[in-house]
Formats: sequence, structure tokens, C-alpha cells
Amino acid sequence: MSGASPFDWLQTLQALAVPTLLALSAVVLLLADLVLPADPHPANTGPQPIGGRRNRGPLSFRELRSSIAGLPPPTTATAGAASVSADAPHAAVPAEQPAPTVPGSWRAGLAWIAVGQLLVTLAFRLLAPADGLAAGGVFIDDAFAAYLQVGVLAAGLLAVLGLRAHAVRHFGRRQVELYVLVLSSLCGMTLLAGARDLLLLAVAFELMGIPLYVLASYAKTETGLPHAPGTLARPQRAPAEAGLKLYLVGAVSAAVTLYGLSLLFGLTGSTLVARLADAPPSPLLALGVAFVLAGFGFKLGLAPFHFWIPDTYQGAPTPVVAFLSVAPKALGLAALVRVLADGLGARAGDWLGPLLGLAVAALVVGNVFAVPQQNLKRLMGFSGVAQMGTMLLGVAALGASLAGQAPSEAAVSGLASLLFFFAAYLPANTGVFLVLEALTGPLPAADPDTPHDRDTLASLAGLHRRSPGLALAALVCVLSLAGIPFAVGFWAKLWVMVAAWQAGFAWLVVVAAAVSVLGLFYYLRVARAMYLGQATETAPVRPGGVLGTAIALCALATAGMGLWPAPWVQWATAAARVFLGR
Amino acid sequence: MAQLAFGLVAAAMLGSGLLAVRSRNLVHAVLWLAVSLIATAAAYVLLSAPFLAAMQILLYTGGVVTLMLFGVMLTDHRHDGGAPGRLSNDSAPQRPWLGAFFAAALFGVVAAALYQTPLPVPAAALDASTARLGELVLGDHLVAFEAISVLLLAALLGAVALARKTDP
Amino acid sequence: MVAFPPVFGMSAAVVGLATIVAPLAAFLLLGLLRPLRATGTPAAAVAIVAALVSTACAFALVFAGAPREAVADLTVPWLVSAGQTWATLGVYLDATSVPMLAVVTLVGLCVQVYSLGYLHDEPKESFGRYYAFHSLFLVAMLLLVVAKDLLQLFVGWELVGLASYLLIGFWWQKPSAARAAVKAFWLTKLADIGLGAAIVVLYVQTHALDWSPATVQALGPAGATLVAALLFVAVMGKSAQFPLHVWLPDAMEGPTPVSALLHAATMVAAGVYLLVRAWPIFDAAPDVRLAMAWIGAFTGLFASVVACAQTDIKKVLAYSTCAQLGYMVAAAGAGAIDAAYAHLIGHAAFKALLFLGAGCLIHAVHSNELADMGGLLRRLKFSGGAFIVGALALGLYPSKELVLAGVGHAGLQGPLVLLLAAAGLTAFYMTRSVLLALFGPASAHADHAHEAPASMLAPVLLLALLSVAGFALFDSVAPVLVAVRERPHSWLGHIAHGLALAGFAVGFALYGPRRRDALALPGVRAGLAFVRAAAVDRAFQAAYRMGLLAFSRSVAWVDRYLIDGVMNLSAFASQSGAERARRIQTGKTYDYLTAVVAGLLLLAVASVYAR
Amino acid sequence: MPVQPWLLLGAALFALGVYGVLTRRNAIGVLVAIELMANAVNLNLAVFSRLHGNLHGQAFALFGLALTVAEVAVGLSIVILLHRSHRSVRVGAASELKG
Repeated sequence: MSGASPFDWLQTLQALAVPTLLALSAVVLLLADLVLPADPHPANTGPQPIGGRRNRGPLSFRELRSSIAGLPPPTTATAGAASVSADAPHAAVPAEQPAPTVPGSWRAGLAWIAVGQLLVTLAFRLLAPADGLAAGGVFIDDAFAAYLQVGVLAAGLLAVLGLRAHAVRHFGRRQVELYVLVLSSLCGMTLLAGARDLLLLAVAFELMGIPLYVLASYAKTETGLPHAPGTLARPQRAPAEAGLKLYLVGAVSAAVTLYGLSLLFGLTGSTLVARLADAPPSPLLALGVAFVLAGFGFKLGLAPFHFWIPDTYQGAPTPVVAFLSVAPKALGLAALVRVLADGLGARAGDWLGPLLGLAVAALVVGNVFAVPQQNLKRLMGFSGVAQMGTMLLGVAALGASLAGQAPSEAAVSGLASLLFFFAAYLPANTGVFLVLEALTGPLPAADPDTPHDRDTLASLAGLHRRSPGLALAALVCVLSLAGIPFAVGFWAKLWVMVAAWQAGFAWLVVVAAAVSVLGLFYYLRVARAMYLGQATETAPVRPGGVLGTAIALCALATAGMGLWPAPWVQWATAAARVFLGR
Repeated sequence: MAQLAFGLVAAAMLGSGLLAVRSRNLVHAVLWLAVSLIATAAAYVLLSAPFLAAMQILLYTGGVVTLMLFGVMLTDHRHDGGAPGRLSNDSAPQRPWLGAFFAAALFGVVAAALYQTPLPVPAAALDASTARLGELVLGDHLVAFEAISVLLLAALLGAVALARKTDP
Repeated sequence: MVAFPPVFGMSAAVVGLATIVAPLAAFLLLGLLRPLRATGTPAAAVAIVAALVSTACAFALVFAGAPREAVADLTVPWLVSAGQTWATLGVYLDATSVPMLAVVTLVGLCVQVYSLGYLHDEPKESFGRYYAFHSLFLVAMLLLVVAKDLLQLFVGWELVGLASYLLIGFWWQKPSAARAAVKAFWLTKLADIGLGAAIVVLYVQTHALDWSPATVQALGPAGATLVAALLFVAVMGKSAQFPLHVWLPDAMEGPTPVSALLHAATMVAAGVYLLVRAWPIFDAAPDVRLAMAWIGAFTGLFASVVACAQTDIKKVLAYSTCAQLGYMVAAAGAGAIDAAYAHLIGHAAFKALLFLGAGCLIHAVHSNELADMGGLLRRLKFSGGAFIVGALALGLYPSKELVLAGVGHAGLQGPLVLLLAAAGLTAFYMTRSVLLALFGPASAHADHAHEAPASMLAPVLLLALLSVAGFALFDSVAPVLVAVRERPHSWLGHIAHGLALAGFAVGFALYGPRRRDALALPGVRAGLAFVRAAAVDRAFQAAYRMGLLAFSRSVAWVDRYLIDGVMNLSAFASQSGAERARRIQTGKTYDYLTAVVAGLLLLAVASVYAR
Repeated sequence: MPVQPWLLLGAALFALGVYGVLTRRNAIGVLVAIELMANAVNLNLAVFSRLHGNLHGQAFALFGLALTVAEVAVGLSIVILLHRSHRSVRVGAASELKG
């Protein structure tokens, strides 16, 4: 036992209450899915499970193979017949009809359980004091962690609300997994928020990431399309591709991160982040930091580790992207700050240079590549790269201060501006994706053999005529992302830039401001499409109550924070002070 | 003696590793990976990490390699240019010079950094009893241990949800 | 600090807050309740009642009898960093903000009432939208006026820009209107970068965003010069100073009441108001003030010359607005900030009167062209009379003397000469407009002309009365509003009057209906005929051409490369650079992995070897 | 025995993995290469555990093992999904999303 403080169960549990609650929620949700009765209307909702049985029971290998591989089952009479009967309802559905939903299914209620669980956890987080230390200091429950936890819980809540209609519509029997995966990813994020141990950091990082790989590849089946007899309906191509790209780049980056962490561990012999400060400066240390930076670069989507972003955003289910595009990035950056500032603060001079390079690359690449995009999801992906680049200005200010190149106040304002930036970025970014989901989510699945590209700016054209509310919500979010004065995004950008300026990075601020002009252009293009574009369709868009609520929450939060940023500013400043011990 | 053992293990790991990334036949590649992993288990024994070695064989060789073989079998390669029922040759390396350049450059940087960093010679013995390791895992790293159980649950669930026939 | 006396039995600041809350409520009602907005006239009534409340409150504040030093401060901390408040939100009333409140609300009210008649043919829905925008504009403008620091002022400033964009583009089906709106938006936006940069510099240098002497002290002379210069860029954009004035004439594409509201009385005045408000900063930057004096005076003369040759009545007024704003900026540059403020307030009233009067004429003949008017006075006695009052006021308004005296007193000979010339030209082109539009032979359109409805005439009457009253009572009213003690009776005033009268005379001689009778004397007639034929017309044409050729080069340059350039940058960027670059995104995952490894290698090498 | 040779071995294994990741076009082949990289990490950790004479590194490596297993399980399921949707397990087959 190397921990300085004796192991205290109660204290540990208290400090870890939020991740624990989330893990328990996931388990409860799974149990609920198992325990609750079968679907009331399974017969007319799609193909029967193979062999006419429920999917959850144990399968024979043959069935598993045919089930998994989409191949014709072995030519035994029963299995073959089952396969054909499984296909029959598909063929009966006309091509243009939306995928059938399951009216009255209790599965649609799973989302409400998840929402309830998240609300309880959020309430707990807001009410419980944040001053705990878990198991020898591997995890700290302080104001910094609490701030981030509140943020990701809110993001999770929005994600579940946004996912519900999509799941009911497209994922019939596979809904519970979605929410369990969101909850376990959140569990990883909340752990990451306070992890002060390299090992826990690595595990939490993966716990956050692995469910996202699955969520991004959650493909709906192409119902209603003719397919060869004896084969099963194909899943959509785009999510599979999105998931593959996310996964492969992510797995390689995870290996890179772990390699870097192994080097950092090797130089101190302790897994505690704080002990990194003991490591004498050496090339190996610098190398370890470079590997960690590169690995986190993937999660944050910094150039040149960003290539997966637009493709994955485009292909993955839109509500998943709404979640994927903010919370993991925020927590990835928080974890990076933890390692860089808490552990390697004294060596800030070493990592500052590479970090500045990453910031400039992200700012330039993100903004330039976003300009020609016609697909809104890709546009948001690239612009997200640029936003992360802006956030790195805050880290740079922090680093300059830690390295002694800037006044100590720059550290607080750098970190606080970063935290505030998260809070500003979260609802705006989520809101745009949810509006898109409201617009294109209910459309029937496209032909699996053609890449479907519905999420274009053209599909937004004339949105304010089809649904003024949605258009207004999207406008609020987009203006905030663009950093139009007096949207919250403006305050966030201003603060981060002021912090960087104070830390002596005037040139960086100038670069950021210059490329931000491009941001103004492409974000306003979205607004122009909605308000000035000629609508090709005139049917009104109705997002439905749940999704509508989520969108309204996003827009209201964005607008509200823009009008009244003071409480958030103070909150972020307090969290930053606690983190820096000032 | 230690040097000889190291040499043997290193040769086995690198040789089989090279074959695992170069082999044209995918099944062979996976099997060479298994050899490399077993050689690593031997390395763990040399590094006085017997429990780790056991886990390496159980989890990696027993679990990962088997999973991969399942994967190879479950995905037929007819559409990738191979004959029906046979594994395709599509796993042959492409753009080998690019890969070799980056691999060599990366190795060079790491090696250079390694040689510029003074590291002490380790003490002769390390008491790596399984009991102490277990104490550590369930003590200092208990939080991570619990987290990884959630992770395994989520991964399992996710893997099944993806691989299972998708239904509406 | 002297407290503001209570108004209506309430704290003055609360009353000040009410001036904003009323139009805000109207905006929210109209904006959020679509059924209400779609009702048309009732929607307008909501906005007008709100504006009425606002105006009543503002005038109550003006007549509260507060001493000049009185201040009412109802602000709450807005942005707080490191335990220090560096921006506040709320209402700050003092001798500077209160008169402006009255001007803004009164003009807003007049224009809203006037629009009832002017836009009665609009569809109900867009009528409601129009009033929603109007209320938004009022909120934004008032927010700007009562700001205690630069940040809230910036909020109002930006919102004003947004509202004006929406209002100019109100007839967005018209391509020219849409284009004009976009142009105005971009150009003022461009200039706003100055304001944003000024805020950043101010904050970085002083950790404060206000204009108090303490802040200016902390800023130091160099800092003050930088901040003042940046602020002045924003002023040039908003207040249409050469060469950033190009959006103003184009913006005449909007409905005429909008022109009256935005481009005569209130929005363009925001720039000058910023000069007045943040005066301590400008006061500490003499270099910037010298540039201001020259730019303002040049704008005054240049715009006057261009106005002489316009055929569109609204464009005449637009250029004339440019010129008068030039007067104000020049006065501020000369340090005569009270003169600038006095001119701002007076000009607001009679320029609104002119625009609304012109609107009546346009309404009658359905054309902006002076050529389509003519002889309208016979049919439109009331509107025509009001227009004449406005024209006289523009030519002779006493605050102009204050400006000239201020500039002269500062020893700025060059700007003084330019402004004196502009004064003569002002009288000339107003005479020209009046004679062409109201006298002379009746045009084809004029035969069917009929007087505007009462809803349009009432505000015109009110403004005309105010202009006359302001004229007559200037010496007693001006000190109440601004810190002008007395009108300087200097030789400059006489010269200005003389030039103005000369301008009237020349205009009358050249365009007057009875010029033949008046010029019966052979010698005079021959001389004037010669002058008219050979010199004056040519001179003006030449001057105009010079204005358009020499200056229009630069104007066109700004227009083409700056404005259109920004607008076309998008097309360029998307078609060439970025379009080519996006091929890197191949879609092949192994390429992405190569990029990851390459990035890793780069970072590793940089970290290890470039330490 | 000093640790440098061991660490070099780890680096070489990692580099081999990188080579495989960059040259393999079959998704399962890439997974194999990623395994090699993860294995190199674990080797490093075991070596450092030896270096410092404590078991934290071995514990870390144990966790690393478990992480890799979870990752591979999900990866293979994604490959299978890819196979169903694209009728192929070539990485390059999935390249419709681009630009």
C-alpha cells in the first residue's frame, strides 16, 4: 500500500458516488430490460428472431453464426425456414415507408428510466459537497471534478433525450444497450474528471471511449429493401464505416497513449500523477509527454489526429454524434490538463511548444476545411477541430504561467476560461446536432449501397418556414458557436483569448482571431440556409416532445448563458482555483 | 544466462511479430501473433512477473487470439478476391516502404531518447507474489478494478449489440 | 455624486429601466406570439404603446429638474473575473444619457406612428414583423444609451446593427434591398472589429471597461491613443464617415420610415454618441482628435458636394446626413464635444422631420425621384410645408454655429474652411430639393398626389413644431440639454449665416420658379445667366464629377474589394484553396492512421530534440 | 541486467505494430498489429515494474491486458458489422465518407 492516507471505505465511496451511481444505473437498466415482460406487439414489428425465439436466450453456434454473419444458416430445414420467415416481413414493407415503430412498447420507456437515473445523479452531484479523496488519492472529488461531472451529466441527459425517438424508430429490440452504453461512457467520464492516477486515467479513458465506438457504429437495418432470398437485411453502411474509422484510429491512439503513460510511469515508479513532478527532466520524459499528447490528440480531434472526425460524424447516428462531439472531448482535455498541470506543471516549458503547435494546426485545419463542406455534420466536425484549437489557448495560458513565463493569474484565467468554454460549447454544439436529428432522423433509411447524404446544408434550406422554432433554436446555437458578440460562445472565445494574451501569446490570439473570421463565414452559411434558402420541401418539421424539449434546453441554455454569463464565470473560476490550489 | 534468455525471447517475439504483420495468410498472421504473445509471456517470467505471464497466456492467447480466429471465420472473404470458402490474400501488406519508414523513424526516436536517459540497473530480486499483486490491485487500484468491470460489461454488451443481427 | 431626483415618485433609475423594459416586452410579445404578430394593426398598437410609455418616461427624466452632475446608477455586476467586476449591466443615467434617451424614444415613437400609414399596404404578418424589429431596435438603442461601460454599449451597438440589418432588408424580396442590408451589415461589422479590439486592449491594459478618468489614467497616453483610434474606426462605420460611408446611401432601399429612424436620427448617431460618452478617452488622445477633425470636416464637404447632384430625394437626405455627422465628428475632434452633442440632438429632430416629410412626398407620387415630383406644394400643403421647415432648419440650425466656433476656437483652419464651404452647399442643395420637389411645373405623378393620412401627418407636425421650437428657443433650451452655456456671437456665425443665405440665393436663382422675373435687370440677368450657363452648373458638375471620379475611386475600391471582397471570399475559398485541400480527406482509414503516426513522429521529434 | 535492452525490445515491438497498422488492408490484420502495440506497452510496464522494484507496473499491465481484450471484442464486432454491411472486411472498402 503506497497511499499516504489509510484506506477509508466510506470516504472512497463518497468521493466516487457519481461514477458509482452511473454504473449502478447501467446495471439497473439492464436488469429492467431483462425483467420486464416481452414486447406486446412483437409480431408486426419486424422479423422474428431466428427460430422464433427471443434474442436474449442462448444460441447455438449455428444460429450465432448465421445471426452474426448475415449468412444463410446451414441448410437444415428448420433453420432455413426460420431464416425465410424472418425475411418475409421485410419484403412486405413498401420501400418508402419509414421503419415501423413499436407502439406501446415498454422499451420506449427505457429512456425514461435512464433520464430519471441521470436526473437523480445530477441532483446528487449538485447537492453533495465536492471534497473527497478516494483510495490513496487516486481520485479526487473536488470543485473541478464536480464542474466537469455536472457538464457531462447534462450532456448525457441531452443525449438520452435526443436518442429516444431515434432508438424507438430504428433500434427496436436493441434500445437498452444504447442507454447502458451512454451510462457507462458517462461513468468513465465522471471518473476521468477526478482521476489522479495514471492507471485509473487509462481505464477511465477506455471506459469512456469503448462504449462510444459501439454507439457510433449503431447501424439501423435497411428495412423495406429487396434483398436476395436467404440473406438477411443489411445494416446501413454509413454507421459501420463511421464506427470502423473511429475504432481503428481510436485503438491505435489508445496504444500510443498507453505507451506514453508507460514511459511516464517508468520514470517515477508510481502511478500517481502528482509524483510525475519528481521525475527529473530527460528525453524519455519528453517522449512520454509527446506520446500522451498524440494519443489525446485523437480524442480531442486535433490536427493531424482529426481525420476520423468528419467521417465519423457524418456516418454515425446523429444523436450519438451530439454526445460524441462534446463530452468526450471536454473530458479528454480535462484529463490532459490533469496530467500536464498536476503532474508536469514544473516541466511546462517542455510541453508548451508542442501544445502551441497543435493549437495552431487545429485552428487552421479546422477552419479552412470547414469552409467547403456541404454536409452539416462534416462542417460541425471540422469546426469542432477549430473549437478545440481555441480551447488549447487556455491550456497554453496555463502552461505559460506554470512555466513562469506569465503571471500566476494567467493560470487561473486560462483554466477557468477553458472550463467556461466547455459550458458554452456543450449546449450549442449538442443543439445543432439535435436540430439536424429532428430534421432528418425520421426519414426512411436510404439504399444501403449508396452513401446517403441527407444532412446537407441544402436540407436545412427554408427551415424557418417549415419550423420557426427549430430554426430559431439552431440559429441561437450556431451564432454562439460562431462567436457572434453576446452569444455565450463569444464570451468564451473572448475570455480564452484574453487569457492567452495575458500569458504573452498575442501572436496566437491574432492567428486564432484571423481564422475565426472563416468560422463566422461558414457558421453564418448555416443560418443563411435556414432563413434565406429556398425550401425543397414544405412539410412542417415536428421534432416531437422529447427531442423538442432537448433542443429547447440547448437553445435556452445557450441564450441564457450568453445573457448572463456571470454565474458560470464564477463557477468556472472557483473550479480552476481549486484545481490549482489557489 | 540472462542475456541468452533475453536474446532468445527477443528473437522469438520480434520474429513472430514480424511474421504476424507480414504474413499473407490471415490465419497464419493471427497464429504468429499468438506465438509472439506467448514469447512475451516468457519475457514476463524473466522479468519476475509470473502472474502476469499466466494472465498473458490465458487472456491474450486464450482470449484475444481465439476471438480473432472467430472473427476470421465469421467473416467470409469471398468478396475480397479470394476463392469461396478460402481465406483471401488481401491481407498482404500494402505500401510497405511507407510503413517501414514510419516504424523505423519511430523506433529511432524512442531508441535515441532511451539512450540519452540514464536509467538505474534494477535490484536483483523482486518479490512478485500473487498475493502482493492482488493486494495492490484490490487496494491501491481498487477504483480502476471496479471501473474495468463496468468496462468489460459495457464492451460485452456493445459487442453483442453490434454483432447481433440488427432488427428494427 | 449627486443623486437624481425621483420621477413619478419612483427612483429615476427605475424609470430609466422602464424605458427599456417597455419596448423589450413589446418585442418579446410580438416575437414569441406568432398569432399576435399576424394580426397586423393590433401588433403595431402593442409596439406603439410600448414606445409611448418609453417616451413618457424619458421625457419625465428630462424634465425632472436634475442638476447637471446628478447620476442614477442601477447596475448589477455582469462579468466577474478574479473577484473583480469588470462589466456591469443596467441603467446609468446622467446628463449625457438622459437627453439621448428622449431623442431616441421620441423619434422611435414618431416613426412607429408614421409607419402605420406608410406601410398600411403590407401583409399583416410582415407588418407585425416590422413592428417587432422596431421594438428590438428601440431596445438595442436604449441599451446602448444607458450603458455604464463599454461592454453593455457594445451589446447595444451590435444589436442595433442587427436590427438595422433586419429593417433595411425588410423588403428582402427586393434584391437591391437584400444586398444593401448585407452591405450595411458587413461594413458596420468590419468597423465593429475596432470596438471589439478596443475592448480587449482596454481590458488587458486596465482591467476595466469603463471610461472613467481613473481608467484613462491607467491607460496612459499611448494606450489612450490606441483605444481612441480603435473606437474611432467603429464610429466611422456606424456614423458613416468617409470612406466607410458607402453603406448609408445604399441603405435607402429600406422603407422610408426606416431611413428616418436609422439613418437620420438614431442609429448613425450612435457613433457620435460613443464619442460623447467615452469622451475622457478621446480627450486624452489629441492625435486621434486631429484625425477626427479632418475626417469629419472632409466628410462634411464631400457629402455635401455629392448631395448637390443627387436626383433621388432620399439620397440627397442620406448624403446630407453624412455631412452633418461630419460636422459632429469634426466638432468632437476640435474638442467641442458639447457642440457635437447639441448638433446631434438638434439634427435628430429636423432630419427625422425631413425624412418623414420626404416620405409623404414619396407616398404621394410613388417615386423617390425628384424629377417625378415638382409642384407638389399645391396639393401637399401640409407635408410640403413641413419639408420646407426641415430644410430651413438644416440650413440655419444654430448648433452649427457652435460647431464652427468650436473648430475655429481650436485653431483648425483647414477643417474650418471645409465646414464653412459645406454650410453654403447645404443651403444650396436643400433649396434645390425643395424647389424641384415642391415648386415648378407639376409632373405627371403630381396630378394624382394626395395628402398622406393623419397617422403620417401627426408625427410630421410634432417634429416640425419641435424643430421650430428648438430654433426659436435654442438659447434657452440648449443649456438644459447639454452643457452649452451660450451661443458664441462671433464673426464665424455671421459668415456661416452669410454663406447659408448665399446658398439659398444661388439655389433659388438657379432652380427658382420665378427666376425670370427676379432677374429682369439686364445686367444681372446676363451675368447670372452667364454664371449659370457657364460656371455654376459646370462647376457643380465638375465638382460632382470630381467627387464621383476622384473620390469614387476610393469609395469603389472600398466597396468592391472590402465589402464585396469579404462577401466573395467565401466563393473563392470554397472553390479553390479549401476545395483542393479537402482531397487529403481520402476516406481511407489507413491514410488517417498514417496521419496519426506522422503526427506522433513529429511531436516526438519536436519534444525530444527541440527542447 | 539493465533495462535498456528490454525497453528497446518494447520499442521494436511497438514499431512492428505501427508497421502493421500502416500496411495492413484487412481490418483483422490491423487488429493483429494493434495487439502488438498493446503488447509492447505491457512489456514496458513489466520492465519498469522490475526497474522500480514495485508491483504497480505489473498491476498496470494486468489492467492493460483487460483493456485490450475489451477493445478487441468490440473491434471484432465492428469488423463483423462491416462485413455484413459492406460484404467485405477490407479497410479501404469503407471509404464513402470523405472530403
